[in-house]
Amino acid sequence: MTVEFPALALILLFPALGVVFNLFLGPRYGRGAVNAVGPGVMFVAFGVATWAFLTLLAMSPGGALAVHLWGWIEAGRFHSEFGLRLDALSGVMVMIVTGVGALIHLYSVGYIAHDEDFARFFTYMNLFALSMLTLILADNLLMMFVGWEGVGLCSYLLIAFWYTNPQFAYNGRKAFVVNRIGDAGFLLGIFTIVATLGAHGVWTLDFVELRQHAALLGGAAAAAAGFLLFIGATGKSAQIPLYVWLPDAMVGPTPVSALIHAATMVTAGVYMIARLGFIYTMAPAALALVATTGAVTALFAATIALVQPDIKKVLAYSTISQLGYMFLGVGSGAYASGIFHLMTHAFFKGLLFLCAGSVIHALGGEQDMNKMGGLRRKLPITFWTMSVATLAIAAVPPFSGYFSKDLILEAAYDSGHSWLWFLGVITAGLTSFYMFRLIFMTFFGESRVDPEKEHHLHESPAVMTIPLIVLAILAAVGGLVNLPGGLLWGNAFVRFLTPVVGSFQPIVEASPASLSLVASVASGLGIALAYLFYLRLPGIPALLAWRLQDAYNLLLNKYYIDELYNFIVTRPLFWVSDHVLNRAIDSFAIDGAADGAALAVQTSGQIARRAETGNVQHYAFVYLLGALGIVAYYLFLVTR
Amino acid sequence: MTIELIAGAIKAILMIVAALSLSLFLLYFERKGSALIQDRIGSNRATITGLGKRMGMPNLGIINTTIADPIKMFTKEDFVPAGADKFLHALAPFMALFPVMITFVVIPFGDTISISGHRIDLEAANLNAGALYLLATIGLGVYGVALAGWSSNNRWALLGGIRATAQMISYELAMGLAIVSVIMTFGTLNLQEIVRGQGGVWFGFLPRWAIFTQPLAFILLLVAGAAESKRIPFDLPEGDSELIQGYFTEYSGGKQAVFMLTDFAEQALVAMLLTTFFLGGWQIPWLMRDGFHLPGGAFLALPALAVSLIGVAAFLVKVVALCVFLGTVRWTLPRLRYDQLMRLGWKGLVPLGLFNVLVTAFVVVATGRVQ
Amino acid sequence: MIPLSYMMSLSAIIFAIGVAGVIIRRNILVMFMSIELMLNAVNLAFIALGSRLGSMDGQVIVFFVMTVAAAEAAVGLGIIISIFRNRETIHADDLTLMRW
Amino acid sequence: MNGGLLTALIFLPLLGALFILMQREERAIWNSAFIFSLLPLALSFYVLAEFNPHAAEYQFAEQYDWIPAFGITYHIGIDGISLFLVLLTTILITLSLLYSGGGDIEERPREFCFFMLVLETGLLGALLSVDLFLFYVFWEVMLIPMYFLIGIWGHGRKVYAAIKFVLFTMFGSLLMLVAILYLVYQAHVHFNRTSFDLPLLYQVPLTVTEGRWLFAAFALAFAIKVPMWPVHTWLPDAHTNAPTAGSVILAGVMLKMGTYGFLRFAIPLFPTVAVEAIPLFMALAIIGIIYGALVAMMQPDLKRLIAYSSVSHLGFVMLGIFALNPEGVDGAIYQMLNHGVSTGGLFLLVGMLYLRRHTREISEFGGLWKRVPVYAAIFMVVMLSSIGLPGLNGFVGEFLIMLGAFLRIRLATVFAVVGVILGALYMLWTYERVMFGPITRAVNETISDLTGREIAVMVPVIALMLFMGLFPRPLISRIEPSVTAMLARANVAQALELERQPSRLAALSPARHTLNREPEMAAAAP
Amino acid sequence: MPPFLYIFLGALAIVSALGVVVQRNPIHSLLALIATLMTVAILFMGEDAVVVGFLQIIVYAGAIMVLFLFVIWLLNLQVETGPTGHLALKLFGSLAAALLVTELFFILAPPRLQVKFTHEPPGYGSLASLAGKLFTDYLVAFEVTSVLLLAAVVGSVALARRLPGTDDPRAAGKIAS
Repeated sequence: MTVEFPALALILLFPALGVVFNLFLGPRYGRGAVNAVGPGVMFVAFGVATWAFLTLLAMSPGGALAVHLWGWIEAGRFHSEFGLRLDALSGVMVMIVTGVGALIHLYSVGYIAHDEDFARFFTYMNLFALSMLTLILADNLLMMFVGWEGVGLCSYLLIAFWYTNPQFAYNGRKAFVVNRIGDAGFLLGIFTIVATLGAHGVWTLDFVELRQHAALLGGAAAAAAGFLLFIGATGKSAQIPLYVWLPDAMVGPTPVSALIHAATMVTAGVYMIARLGFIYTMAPAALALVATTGAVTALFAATIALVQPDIKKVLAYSTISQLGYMFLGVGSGAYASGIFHLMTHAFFKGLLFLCAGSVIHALGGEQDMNKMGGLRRKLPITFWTMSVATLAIAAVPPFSGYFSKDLILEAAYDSGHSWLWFLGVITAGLTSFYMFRLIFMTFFGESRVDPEKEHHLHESPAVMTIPLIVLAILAAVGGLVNLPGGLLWGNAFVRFLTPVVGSFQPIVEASPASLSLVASVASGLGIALAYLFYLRLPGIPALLAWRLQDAYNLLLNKYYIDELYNFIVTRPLFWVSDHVLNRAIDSFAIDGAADGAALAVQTSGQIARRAETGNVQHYAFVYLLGALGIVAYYLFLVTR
Repeated sequence: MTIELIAGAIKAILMIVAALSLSLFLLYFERKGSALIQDRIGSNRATITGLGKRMGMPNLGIINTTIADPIKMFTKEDFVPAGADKFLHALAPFMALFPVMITFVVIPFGDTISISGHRIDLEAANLNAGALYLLATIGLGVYGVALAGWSSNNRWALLGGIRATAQMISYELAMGLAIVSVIMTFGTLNLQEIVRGQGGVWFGFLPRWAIFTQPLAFILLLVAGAAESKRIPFDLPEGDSELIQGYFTEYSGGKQAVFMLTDFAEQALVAMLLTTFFLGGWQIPWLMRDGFHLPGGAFLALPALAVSLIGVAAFLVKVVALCVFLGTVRWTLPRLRYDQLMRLGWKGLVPLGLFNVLVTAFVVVATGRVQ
Repeated sequence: MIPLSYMMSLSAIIFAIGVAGVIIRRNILVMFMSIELMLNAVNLAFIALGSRLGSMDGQVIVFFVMTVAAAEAAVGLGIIISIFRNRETIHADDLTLMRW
Repeated sequence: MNGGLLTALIFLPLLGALFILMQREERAIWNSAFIFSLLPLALSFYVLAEFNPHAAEYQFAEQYDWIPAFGITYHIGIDGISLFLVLLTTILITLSLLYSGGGDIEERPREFCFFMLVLETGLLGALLSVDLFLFYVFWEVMLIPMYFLIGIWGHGRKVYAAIKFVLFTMFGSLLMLVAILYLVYQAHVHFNRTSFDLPLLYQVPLTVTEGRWLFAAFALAFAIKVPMWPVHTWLPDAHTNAPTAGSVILAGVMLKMGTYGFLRFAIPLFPTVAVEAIPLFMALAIIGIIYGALVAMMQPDLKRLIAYSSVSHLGFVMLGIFALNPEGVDGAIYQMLNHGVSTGGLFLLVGMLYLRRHTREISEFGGLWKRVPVYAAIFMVVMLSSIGLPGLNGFVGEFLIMLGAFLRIRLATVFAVVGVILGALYMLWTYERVMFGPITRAVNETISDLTGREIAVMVPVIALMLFMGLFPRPLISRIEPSVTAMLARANVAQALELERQPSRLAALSPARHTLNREPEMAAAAP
Repeated sequence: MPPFLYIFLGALAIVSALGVVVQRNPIHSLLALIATLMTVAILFMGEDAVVVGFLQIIVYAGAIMVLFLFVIWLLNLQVETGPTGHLALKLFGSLAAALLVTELFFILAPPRLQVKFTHEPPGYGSLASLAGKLFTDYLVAFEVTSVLLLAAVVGSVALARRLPGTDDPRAAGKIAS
């Protein structure tokens, strides 16, 4: 049952207020006010969210809080409202977004301290929070799309935050446009649903009603809708083939990378699929596609991450790969587990980025790991928190990542995609390898930092470290909310979500323990290998890179995917529009035709006007001839 | 039929002769009259073998003016300037004279007489549209002068011609208006009828002459006529002090004589017109067909033929009197300036004439004499 | 009485002469005169027909034609003068400003 | 029923125009022009307030005999379809006058204001007239002031552009005139009363062939005005060379005349033909969308770019119109308003930039954000609304249009969304080239931010965008009844039935009297 | 009118009309024109249009032609000199004119040209009858004509006069326009 809970609106209202304040008054009231308001609204929102979440917990399973704001688009038979709905799923998401968001806002205060555009920064951040929360709390698909595009916009703005650098601006645009491609799919998905249900007289996108009438959809339509919506997801959550924007997005300020491109926005796709699970369950094909894409992306990204020298790039690709995990999870039908990993990932990946940010901040913007090393004494907090996060992502028990990744792999196996499970396992190994590579290269070994940066190395201020610590704790223990079945409060998290996303029906039964063992071994191997390569025998990587040059370059250059896209999509598009459409057709053919007609008239006039000699007598003569003609005609008449 | 033709011819000849003799008279008056007015002796040399002197009578210069002058002129060399348009130069004087001469034919100089049953109108050509004919011929008078001025290839001549033309054109208007008002009063274009209309008396004593009904028109016609005949004070076309001789500067001998003749003839013509239109033509106060009916009832019977002849005589007297008057004016007044001339013509006479016509029209309609 | 067609033919001839004059003379003034010629030819035709038909209308028309001709002459000559002042010529084939 | 209201609305601007002709002093001219544009604005808002949202028929209608001999009446009225277009017109005119007063128009301000107000009269008249003849008159009246606005106050090849504009429009509208006359003649034949009154003409039965020809004539006239591909080529020139205000009105209102014409005349008059033509027009619309976007992407000139983007946006509108279902048509009308606001805004912004730099070459700019943050922010919002970001006005229209199109022909929408993507692409790219990156030109270092007046001009635009994006319901709910009525009148539903069996089209189309009217046709034939 | 008179006058008219066209000196053309007018006027009278005939002499010969004369003097026109331009035009023009005459002859030849001959009423052609027509049937036309004349006077003055105080010949044009 649903309870009217107007306070939900406050969760949106506060970030909105933040936006307004920072936009109009921020520059005037200065840094202090902005630093207070920017994160402040997030914390308040977090407070409200917690309140709402607790109320939700207090309710019986499957309950929900809702508030109807106003009717939005109502045309013809179609209608959709602005309404908020907080059920288990959105509840979890809201907690993550507001919580992690608040922390990262706080962190940003320190991070942006030296930038004069702080007001704009927090405007964007708050705007992002607003959009993201809209996306999550939306009670219908269309409103979700509002948030969906809104976050895309914010990521665009934030990636291009340092707009004076053309490359950054380009990356921002790239992100937005690629997202737009996904959104186009999303829209088509919406249309498919509306049209199909509309044929049965159901003209709505409200999740609840959709769920009721999902049956009317029918397999084919469901599959189509699922597929199209998934395109949207691939765009937003950086899956093959639309992941290309995410690595480039890393040029944005690091808190942005943490909040948007790791913790929250990129997971929107997962959330959406979990939200529309009832449609996907009706379309196994679509679901399988999701799972496969997820698994493949996971592996694919992981391989690229292996060799990236840029610390943020590594994290970016690892994000892509972790997202792949989530899609594998939801694709296997285990939506809850997907969301679970989403949550843990939000913790540790957010943390990772923040740490990386702190490192970069300390090194004055240096991002190349080859110019780091031996920082663990200089940046102790950063080091410890980061290693916690690394352990978590490497799925080392009992850190949070362990539980979620396990759950996903298990689901993948149980849902019959045994080979996807296998990919997952390999990815797990790779993950731990490159993550520890990162740690070792950054914090261990002798320092490769260039001297003039060496001396003013310093740990970040408290305002930045506090979030790190908080997140570290979360990353460490966050997994415990969902202990494996049987243990104390086993599967609490999953059970909590089930009423919303439905329970997972395994096809094949396998012992979780053995599966988890395999996974753990894989990741263990990864760690060992990393240790071997980067601490014990530092020569090996170079050797390998030299030996397997082609493979190495292939990975280093990310499989040349960007170049490929450029070659088959972007360049032809521009060439065609410029040379064919603009020049050949528009300027030459169409306009030419118009002007040609005009020219023809003009020339004929030029010829005709020669008759106008301006000499009266010529006119008179012609006149006379005419008279003669008339008289002759008359003569002919009378003489006939 | 034949009688009419013969009569017509005779009458025409008579008219011409009258015109010419009048011109001669005027020529004489030009000489001696002016001398008289200016208290000079005037021409008094030429005699026929001093006859008169011997008889002890003063030389009135008749020989000089009427015989010597013309002979001198016609025997002078006829000079044609270089670059002149010979044809037109020769043609001009006659183009000037011709219209004047043919105008005389419509002037009635006497009442209808009947000889052996044939009623003969004492008027060379009794046109119904006599007045129009008048205007037409007078209008044509322009060309002689104009062409004379142009064809003699001489600045003064051309100026004179232009002046003359402009002047005549302008004053024709006033003239026409005057005549029109008279025509309206009598309701006919036929001059004979107009003259007849002036017979009889009002209130027993006042002759029905148009001068009493149309005084303004009379003055208009008088002035306009003077101007039309280019007499002082309107002689700018030939203003000696400015243009030597005006349009006939380059003329000499016979041709010049013809021009002078034209002038005099015109003068005579004006006099005749005035007489015909305003002074009752051949009418004599109180003289009816059968004799004098004096105011107060006294009656003196006369034969019809006598009456007619008296009429003719009266006509001549009136004309001569007018000629003398015009001549006197000529020697009395100074010459106008050209702008004064034009102002007088366009701003004085023409409006007056129009006003006169208007008034006449009202009167005519009011008195209901419209057929 | 003169047969109608004679009078008409006479007017036709004069008219044609006028036409020829307009076309072959360069002097606007003379062209103008030729136009007057044509007008007169027409007048003649009017008069002749009127007298044959025993109606005064012909003469009335002629009367109007004359009046209009007078107006036309006044304005036309005025134009010619101002043309001459502006262009120092009144030869028709020099006055071709209205050409292409 | 307050009579004379609409008449006042139409002719107040004209009055103002005449009044302005009497002004001497420049300030006075601008002020009075502004005042006289405010009056109709106020009136139109009054109309909006008095407007009955549930009624589909014409409201505030007035009808007087004008030329009774030909049954031409002065018949005006307003309904949901025209209501907001009227508002848009009054608002945009006011804004552009407010803007132009701020130094954009230096020479001949009197004539400028005169033409602007006359233009307003023409636009309003065309929107409000229910009598075909009256409509045609106003339709042509619109043309002349715009011709002068472009020709006198334009930039670059202004005369060429002006003439091109006039010739193109004339060409179409003359064909339309012929069609109108034929239609009226048919009306005369059938109801033996001559009338240009729309409601009557709706009833005229036509054979399929007649219908097709007439529809073609109307459609061409309106398509040129829209402009649809491939008769759009006058638009870039006209837009580029027109003065800012001219471009604003041209894009904001005038183009809508074409789409409005489709809604008001072409489709209701010839429903069956319209239904036949759906595939064709949808195809053209989609070509317009994608083509416009791609060509816009390549334009070096900002205004030209926006002009082509208009081609793309109007393509969306046409798509929605020819979806011929409430969703699509509502969306189309809504999109007309959106385009009016957002493209109008864009032109104003470009005008402001032109005022500062006297160039519109994109390559001349770059990194402006640092210098003109306010401008950049406003530009951002307007651009986002133009690319249809949800939450701003653009999205609502595009969504409804694509939904409608999807309900009619799914493939159409698939292509349409490509248009959406490209829209984002070229717009962001432009924005990037103008605002982002380092400042490349020294002149741009000194460029000044918006003045208060300019902000005052832009604020209403932004407000409209947000409002229309978040609360479309009050608008759509007023638009909807007339639309549904129109669609019903055009009995599209039935026509669609027939469309399924094209063989019966001829037999069952509204021209079902065809058989029994052949003889009178013969009789009518000379 | 006796036939010989007709023949004489006709011949005279034609000859003088030809004179108008062929004379190289404008003045001579003018004289020829005047001659034509006179002859035609006399022909009028022969056709019982006495008043009109006289009017023709007064108005045309007496007034209008003088205007021409003045203009010729004002412009100081000399004999046309040099090649008179379009000879082809002259040739074809004359030919066309001749053709026109022949055509007209064909039309005006007796069999085709028939009018219902009616005897002239008494007083035909008299001033009274003319005035009668003018002031009854043609009254409006008459008044309009008077206005026309007035306009013509004003117009010609405006055309021909120079701006006071300027020697700019174009001033006349300015006034005119």
